[in-house]
Amino acid sequence: MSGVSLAILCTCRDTLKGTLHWRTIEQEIKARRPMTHVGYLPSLCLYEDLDRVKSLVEQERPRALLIGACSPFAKGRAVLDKLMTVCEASISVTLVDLREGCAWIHTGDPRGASAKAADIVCMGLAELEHRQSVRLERSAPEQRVLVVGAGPAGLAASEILARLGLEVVLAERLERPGGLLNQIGKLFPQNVSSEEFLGSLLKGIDHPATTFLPQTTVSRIDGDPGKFIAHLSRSGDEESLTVGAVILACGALPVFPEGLFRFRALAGVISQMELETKLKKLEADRTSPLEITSAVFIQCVAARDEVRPYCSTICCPTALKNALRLKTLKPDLVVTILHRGIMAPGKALEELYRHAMASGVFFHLYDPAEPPEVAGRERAESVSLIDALSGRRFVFTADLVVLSTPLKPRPGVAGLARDLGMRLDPMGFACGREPMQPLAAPVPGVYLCGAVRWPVPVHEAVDQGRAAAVKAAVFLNGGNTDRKAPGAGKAMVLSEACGGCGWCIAVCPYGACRRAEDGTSVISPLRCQGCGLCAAVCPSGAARLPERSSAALRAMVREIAQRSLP
Amino acid sequence: MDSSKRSDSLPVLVVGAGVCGLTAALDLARLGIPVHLIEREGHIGGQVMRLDKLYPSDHCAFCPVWTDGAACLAHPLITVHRRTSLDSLDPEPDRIAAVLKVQPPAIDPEACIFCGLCRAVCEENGAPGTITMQPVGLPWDPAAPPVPVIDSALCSRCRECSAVCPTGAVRPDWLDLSPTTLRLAVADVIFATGFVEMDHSPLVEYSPGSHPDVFTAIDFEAWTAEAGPNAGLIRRRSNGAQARSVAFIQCVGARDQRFLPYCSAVCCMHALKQARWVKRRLPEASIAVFFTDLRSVGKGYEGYARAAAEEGVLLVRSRPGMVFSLPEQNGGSTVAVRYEDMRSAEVITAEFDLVVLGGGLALCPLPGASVLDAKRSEICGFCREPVDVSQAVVQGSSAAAIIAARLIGRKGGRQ
Amino acid sequence: MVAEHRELIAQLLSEPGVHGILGLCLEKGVVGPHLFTNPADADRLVLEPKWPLAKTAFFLARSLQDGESIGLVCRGCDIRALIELEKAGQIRPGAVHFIGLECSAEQAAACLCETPYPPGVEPPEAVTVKPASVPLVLALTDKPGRLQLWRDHFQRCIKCYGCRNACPLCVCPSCKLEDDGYVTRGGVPPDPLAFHLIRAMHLADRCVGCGACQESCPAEVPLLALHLAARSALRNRTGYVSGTTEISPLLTAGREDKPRWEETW
Amino acid sequence: MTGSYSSSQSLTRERPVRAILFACRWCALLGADRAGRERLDLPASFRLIPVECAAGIEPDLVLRAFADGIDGVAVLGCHLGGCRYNEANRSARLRLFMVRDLLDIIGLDAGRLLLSWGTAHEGFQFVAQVRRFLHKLEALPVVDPDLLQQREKSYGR
Repeated sequence: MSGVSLAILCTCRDTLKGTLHWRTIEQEIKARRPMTHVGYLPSLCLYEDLDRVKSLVEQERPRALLIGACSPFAKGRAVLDKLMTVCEASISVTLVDLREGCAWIHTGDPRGASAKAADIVCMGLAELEHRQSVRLERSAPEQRVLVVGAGPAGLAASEILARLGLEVVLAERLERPGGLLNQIGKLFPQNVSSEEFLGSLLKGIDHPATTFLPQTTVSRIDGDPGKFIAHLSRSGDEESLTVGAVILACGALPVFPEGLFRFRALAGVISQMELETKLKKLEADRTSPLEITSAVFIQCVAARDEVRPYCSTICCPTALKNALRLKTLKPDLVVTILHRGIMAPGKALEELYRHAMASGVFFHLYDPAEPPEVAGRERAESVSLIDALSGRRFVFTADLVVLSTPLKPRPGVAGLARDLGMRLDPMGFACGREPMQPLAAPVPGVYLCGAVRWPVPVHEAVDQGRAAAVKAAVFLNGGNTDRKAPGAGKAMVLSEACGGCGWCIAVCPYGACRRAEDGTSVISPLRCQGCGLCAAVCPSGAARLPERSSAALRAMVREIAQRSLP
Repeated sequence: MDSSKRSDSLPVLVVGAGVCGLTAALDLARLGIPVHLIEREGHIGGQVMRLDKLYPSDHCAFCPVWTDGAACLAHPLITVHRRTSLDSLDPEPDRIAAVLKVQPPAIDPEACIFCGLCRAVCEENGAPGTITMQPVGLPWDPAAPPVPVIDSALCSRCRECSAVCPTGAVRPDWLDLSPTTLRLAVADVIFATGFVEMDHSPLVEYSPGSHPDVFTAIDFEAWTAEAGPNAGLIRRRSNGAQARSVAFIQCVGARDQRFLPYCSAVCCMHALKQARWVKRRLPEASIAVFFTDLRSVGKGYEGYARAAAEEGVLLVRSRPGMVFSLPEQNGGSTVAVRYEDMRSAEVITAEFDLVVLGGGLALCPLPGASVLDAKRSEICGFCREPVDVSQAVVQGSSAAAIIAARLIGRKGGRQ
Repeated sequence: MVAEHRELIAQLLSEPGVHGILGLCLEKGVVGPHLFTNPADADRLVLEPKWPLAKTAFFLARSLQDGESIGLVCRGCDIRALIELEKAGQIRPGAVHFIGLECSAEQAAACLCETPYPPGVEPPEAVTVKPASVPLVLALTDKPGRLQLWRDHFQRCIKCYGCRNACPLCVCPSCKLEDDGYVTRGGVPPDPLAFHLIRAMHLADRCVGCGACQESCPAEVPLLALHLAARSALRNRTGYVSGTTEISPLLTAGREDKPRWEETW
Repeated sequence: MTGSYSSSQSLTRERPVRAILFACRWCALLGADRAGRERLDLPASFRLIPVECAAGIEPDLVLRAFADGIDGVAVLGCHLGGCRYNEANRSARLRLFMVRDLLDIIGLDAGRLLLSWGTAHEGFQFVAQVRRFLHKLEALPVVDPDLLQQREKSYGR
């Protein structure tokens, strides 16, 4: 192969000639890079010229091929893709934008535009000269997924994964699968029995490819995407397991309103979770009567305050559902919900809200500055409040006071999140890549679903579980095929130049840089996403992106500086 | 399984190329299942492409969508049909026969090189606005090439554009073609048709259309967008002056038994987002959000609402009963909002330069869905239940998961 | 004072694993660095003048076997430099025992040093840098004047790499100052914006202000002023001062949601 | 040589402005592309280099560009918080601010290095930002040629 470069410029059916003086451009390119052959074609994007490109390439046998055409966002990218199919892999190819990036924004200055176009072509050629292609041996990812937590999200994820033909290891901290589903009786908004619902989810994990590990916690996860090593502990026994992807579905914890609204001080003041258990029992055994005449729900207890400045999403619909359940058990029961705005967004929840109102549930808005007060001697007797809308004071008799509390993040998540390069929000919930990939962690092969990310209703947790499962399956299937810009590959460290300062380790946003035995840094190509931060901070120039190195950028800068000399 | 390996299953039809449909299509294709993605509009990306920013991060809306859109267009297993609507579905034992209506484009997107000569000649001939280069304001579709559009109603059919086109892409005669029919045999259907804005004209209390400074929330987004006609300035539509006060009225046409009985779920946060960005650009302006229940439900949304209040956005729990034009001394007029202050029980009339009506996002109808049983179709995104972007993409993936499990599982799993 | 230190090193030398103690030694009327290995030599230890020893200590510490260590009788800046090196994984923790010395007020003023004492001790009262001692380079406020001044200084540079070689923190196996891509090979004086500013950038969060670069510069370029200015710029933005075990904000600043430093143009 | 200094301070430039824009391909490059689509007119004095992520811009490279006599460098990245690389752009900020500080220390205008996060994500903003930047550079003197004398020697190859 010769040392010749080939620059093929698309004239865009002669529509650019008013701005770009092709002859001047060619002269300038040849003056600066005599070994460049410049060819013109009228419309590369219509592919009729493709054969001519092919024959030019065969004739010139260039080392590098540059296409000067339109923006990659117009037709440039498609042209480049087509060319890749006709060119030998050994030729490095690049696309530069001479239309949107030059001719069209400098129509008033043909001289300047032509000079710029020559610069752009020379910069592209300089970049090609410094491009090193690196071929990475990639071992196939382990076709096994670890799902942490067997709540609704984890169960739904496991089902989909198994049906997609992947091996699933489902680790659950407790003995029984189901998570919080075990503690509740009915699910809003359709009021389905949670047992039936759990039953259908459990059928999903009754699959030969699924291994359910009860009483198992995940203490640590290391390794790289495609080959994570999970350290499991099960009643004292330690075990490690290689998995290709991890789905974090370890849920959240209900808050108990200790010290608030005379919780535990008065009989009859219970948390929403305790009411769930109670209702489950009452609904199972309809013979035992409900011996109360009035119930008051207080919403946003220990939530939307300074300690937990967030709305836990599920408490309003839960209160609506349970108010209706109480009403079903005892139609003449007086049920009042004291709230700070009923959070029932959407269609089904708004219907539930309307249904509750139509069923005679009373609603009163309170101001957090003037919270309701629970009174009684030994037992809850009444709740007083100042209605925030009317400003009037009400006193409700209440045999039962139900405190709606939020879900809080599990403290144990922080460790796993750190291992997996995942961020936590200020509240302690895990973060995905909001908003378009809310369930994907920055590190590929790591997904999250359910209340570990944010409190969600059961049906949404199930949706998230399925969605996380499909994302994990896509990852194990070779990942998404999104093409990167040319030159955006994986970073690497030239170990002989590495001084072992560890700056790259400190800055890498994916935890891809690690210290090797000899003290130098190594970069895991599986974790690396190619942002180039390591190269930007490396004092000795050891960390680099070989396909688009600093040397290439430097050469492009030099090209600009050189041309513009007086 | 190998991503290059094509599944031997029939393709899946995804109706609607908004964020939800795009996600579903990509997930399926990346598992090796062929997909036909149909979109009624000329651009993909759906309603999100009409937004400038997304809450709660306030980042550009098109940016994440663009990546998925471009990936969809490039994926060998996804066929994108723009300007295509679903006509009918006919379930057969092992397949579903889908009939699609495709409006052929008057300018061939394959041949067009976006040079703009057609528009130039059209303008010379005194018909500006007939041929417009996409994008014009929002929506902007960076995933799609900027093919110009001919407005059929304005076009005189002089065919001069066709004569100047260097590639023969412009064919004004096609404007008068009726839609062509396309028949597909598909395995499953995913409906992701999203929402439509309801017609505000029956809402007489808000005097829709009577004052240029009354906007719908989505129009307001385009009007004030950094990519929009005003490049981010908050102007009045009536006189171009900078706005001094803005009112956002929520639940317009929603949670209303006459129109949409349900809550559109996204409008509270949408209003807060717009209120915050108006406040950021015009710190002096007074901004009020009139809400029924401020439904800031979602990850980080409560904090977003708090931040809005801290930044000085006035949050008023009230549903204004009337919006009307109020003449000013200089000949112009402001928009008056009459509402009842719940606490003082007084009726207040406040004047605003701009009024934004939020709410009233109606679930899109699902053409042909009724003939399919639930096991052969999935409904996801806003057309199932009002959701925001991050929920919609989850639902899209979830629908893809169910269908992929069904199609791949049917073959007895992978080798 | 000296007697105490002599006693201290004699004592330290008798401890197991201590390979030697680096300090200044008076021999035949000449003072120079010396690795004391024999307790009997301890009475030849001297404390003056101020002599940058960190780089020598680094080379010694790097050649130690596991479990071995050296002692170092040195100034605060040397200790800070070695802390920085330890943070950058260049020397093993515990490889160097420090016997810290305070600088005199004159010495501190010469280095514009605000912390002329070992880390971890109470700052003695005597040492405060008087504003009057800040040289013209730092005090100049108008840009053309500064540009003029630095140009004149950089014009004299003979590109001997003395500054880099003397710097206790310049220990990279390959140096960008020798990379033709950054600093043109063969050009003397070197491209000032590249040579001196790249070095200043690399040291912005690490320079301990020891002044070894300036002392070694044959062209008398006021390098200390340049590096101190960069150091104080970083301090103004972040409050960070090198020489502690804190991680540099240049590596971590992005992790904070609301950075402490202002984003002003 | 020293005495001729004041003449190079004059506001009339001896050569046109040379500016480099490093544009993150996810945001700023799209903004630039949109400017092209809309055919918004810009001075032809800047050159745009697409990069994968603005965080990958080495401070040394920026300094080298100034040493080459480039009048201004702009680093245009995604919105803070909108980075495709797990917030990589945030950690780039302080490093580039330090470059600005160094320019200031040496007596060059810190505004020669423009950092812009997200404002370039739309065509109009991109054009406005670039116009402002180039306009500002035009008002600044040519970088003192004595500071750059090596450049001419070095390109004798």
